[in-house]
Amino acid sequence: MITRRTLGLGAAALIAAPAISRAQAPLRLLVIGGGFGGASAARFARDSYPDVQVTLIEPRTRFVTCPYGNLVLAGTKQLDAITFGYDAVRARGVTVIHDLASGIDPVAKSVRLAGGQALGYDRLILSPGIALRWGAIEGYDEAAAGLLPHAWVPGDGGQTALLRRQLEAMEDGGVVGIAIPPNPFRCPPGPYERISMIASYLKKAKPRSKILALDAKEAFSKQGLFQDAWNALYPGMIEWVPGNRDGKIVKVDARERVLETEFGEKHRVAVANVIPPQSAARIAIDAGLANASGWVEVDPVTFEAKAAPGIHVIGDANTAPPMPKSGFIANSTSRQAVASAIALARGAAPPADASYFNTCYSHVGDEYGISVVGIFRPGPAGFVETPNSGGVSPRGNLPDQRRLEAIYADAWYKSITDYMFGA
Amino acid sequence: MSGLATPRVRIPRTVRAGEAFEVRTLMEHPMETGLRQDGGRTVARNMLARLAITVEGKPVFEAAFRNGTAANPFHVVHLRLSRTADLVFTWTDEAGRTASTTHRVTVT
Amino acid sequence: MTTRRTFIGFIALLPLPWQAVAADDDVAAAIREATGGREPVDGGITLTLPARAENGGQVPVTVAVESPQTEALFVTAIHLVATRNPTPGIASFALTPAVARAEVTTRIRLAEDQQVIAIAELSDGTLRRAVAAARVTVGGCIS
Amino acid sequence: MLPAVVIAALMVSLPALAQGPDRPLAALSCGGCHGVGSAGQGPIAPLAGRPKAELVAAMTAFRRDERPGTIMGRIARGYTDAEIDAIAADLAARR
Repeated sequence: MITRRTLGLGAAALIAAPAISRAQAPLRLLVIGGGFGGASAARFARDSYPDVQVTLIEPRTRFVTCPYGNLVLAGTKQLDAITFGYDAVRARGVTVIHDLASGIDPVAKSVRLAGGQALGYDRLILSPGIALRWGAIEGYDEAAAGLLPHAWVPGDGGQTALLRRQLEAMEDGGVVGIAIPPNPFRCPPGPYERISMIASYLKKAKPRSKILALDAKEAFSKQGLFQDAWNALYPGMIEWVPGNRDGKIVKVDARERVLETEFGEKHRVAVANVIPPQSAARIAIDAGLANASGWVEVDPVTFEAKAAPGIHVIGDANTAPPMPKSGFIANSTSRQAVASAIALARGAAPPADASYFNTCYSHVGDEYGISVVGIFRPGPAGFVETPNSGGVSPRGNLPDQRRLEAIYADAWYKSITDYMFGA
Repeated sequence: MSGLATPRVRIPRTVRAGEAFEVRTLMEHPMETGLRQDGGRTVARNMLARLAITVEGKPVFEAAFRNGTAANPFHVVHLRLSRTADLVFTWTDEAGRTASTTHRVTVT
Repeated sequence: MTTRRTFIGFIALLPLPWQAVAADDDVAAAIREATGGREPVDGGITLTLPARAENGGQVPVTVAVESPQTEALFVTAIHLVATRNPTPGIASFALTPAVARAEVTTRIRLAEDQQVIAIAELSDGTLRRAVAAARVTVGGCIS
Repeated sequence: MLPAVVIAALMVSLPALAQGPDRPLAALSCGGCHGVGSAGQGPIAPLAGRPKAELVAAMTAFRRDERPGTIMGRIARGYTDAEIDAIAADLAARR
């Protein structure tokens, strides 16, 4: 309770002892990255800790979501329907700075901005997303992406729009090549939803066309469900080549649109979507937070980077198997990370009995959706999936289930984007 | 199924004398162990037994496969040559059928 | 010198007790038999496999042995054994000095979380052993 | 109007009042599909403000496959009775 007496004491302390007032100043929570992890973290912090000062650093003024990008490729959604601004985030009381965080000094607790400014913090939530590993596939660099789009890091939406234009311009009967990376990568079911959504467009607009999916892996998320749907909806249209049948792409010729496999097979295609191998975003690697494989190992309760306690790393930049790199996991884990950060800053214990929740929906066709659910908890050595729970949609001819999951997928998208960017 | 699949080998065309070069091999094969159940029935055993690499007829590397080798056996080894030679890669299944491929490597 | 005949003979002579059920004792017994009862030493050999395999049907594994690979001293054999598969044998490799690096990469099957054992035999008769653990995940978005 | 120094003092004294979310974080995951604040989203049912007993009964039925659903059975089996109780109590208390 606020009494006149505590007020007086507080005022007196502020006037008499600036050093003490600094110690009692609002806790500064700095969030790097305005995507699913960072925007969710900012909202949760703002809603739950009115006394904490929340600052969000995000270079872009408009955020294009990865989820539902494949529906833009299908032509059933427009880019502006998956693009969001930060007005509502700001209106909620978050200080939003549109600049690039270029470096972290964990000792001084300060973040350097590309614009020259340095921002101090008490606790840092780092949700920077991924970097594409240019050159991991020989010949696939930023220039090549202008010819063979990845459309995997949306940026301003240009990559998604480019791939859509190429699909629209392709002649009927053309082959669309899709190169799919090894694990781990952002959104495990994403490439297969993309195959499905491109197929749904081709079936309507260019029915003689084919999709050649060249995969570095031998198995993938919701594989049985996807392949059942491909056989039912797009028979003969999709060829999926796993890594152990020479599906791994090691080289591209961007001008000739040639995808070359590990054993030298050269696939010349009409349109090529190359999803390259990935790592945590550059700032995480530059700050020395990532392991040798390029991802940030984190504490399963607090999400503090093992390499730098005090920096809580959420979203696709961390490695938290068996949890997937998904928007929902970024959202779900953001709350535990923020609550832990603030508790630790105040000398309290992080919330106990943490659980993390994920539902990944994939659109496979018109009114045809499938899902995988996972409930995870901190374990003695990382994260543990809760036994006898979660899992994928049932297989079989279940039109009502598929139709409802497609509708529920839309509701998920609306709910989670409202939470991050809505009023 | 009568014959075996066509083997795949990735190997440099030219190498320097005595220097290590990488050889990658991939052979499509289900490697059925005879232990797997499918729809309540046991799938019959169908395994590759061995991969042999020879240089001018002389064996330099062999692999003997047992149940724990994955389907579509994949191997990476590093060899070296002192002079230009033909390398022959031969896979043999447990029924004695073989698939073979020859690659000439020129030593410069 | 290794002739074709001795080579095939070597392969044929590889013991096959690992086809027995891979209870821990059986694995140990199999290894003893494979090594002729001699005790392998740890070190000079590395076994690399993913700490967590997303697909137990295709687990990449690399065995690398420290060896000069000269006619005088080279690795003659590498054996891979699974400790908790239905049968423990994975593969055995026979090497010669023409193998420039005593290193083999392959893909193996792991039925469940377990340890994998690699044993290497050198031309001087010494044996080396490495053990690595792998967890097999079917979960997350991978199922 | 309060002088600035008094406002600052107000902020200083706030931590004692706001120690963070006095609610199970797991309850917030529901909003990922059921709308912000679990207030409902299109065809997805609102949860906030519904009687706790009704929510517990629904989750229990989903868990036992006694109530038809698409994904709720898979979700309900991931939480203990105590967790479901706490989540339901939290949602019931929301408006």
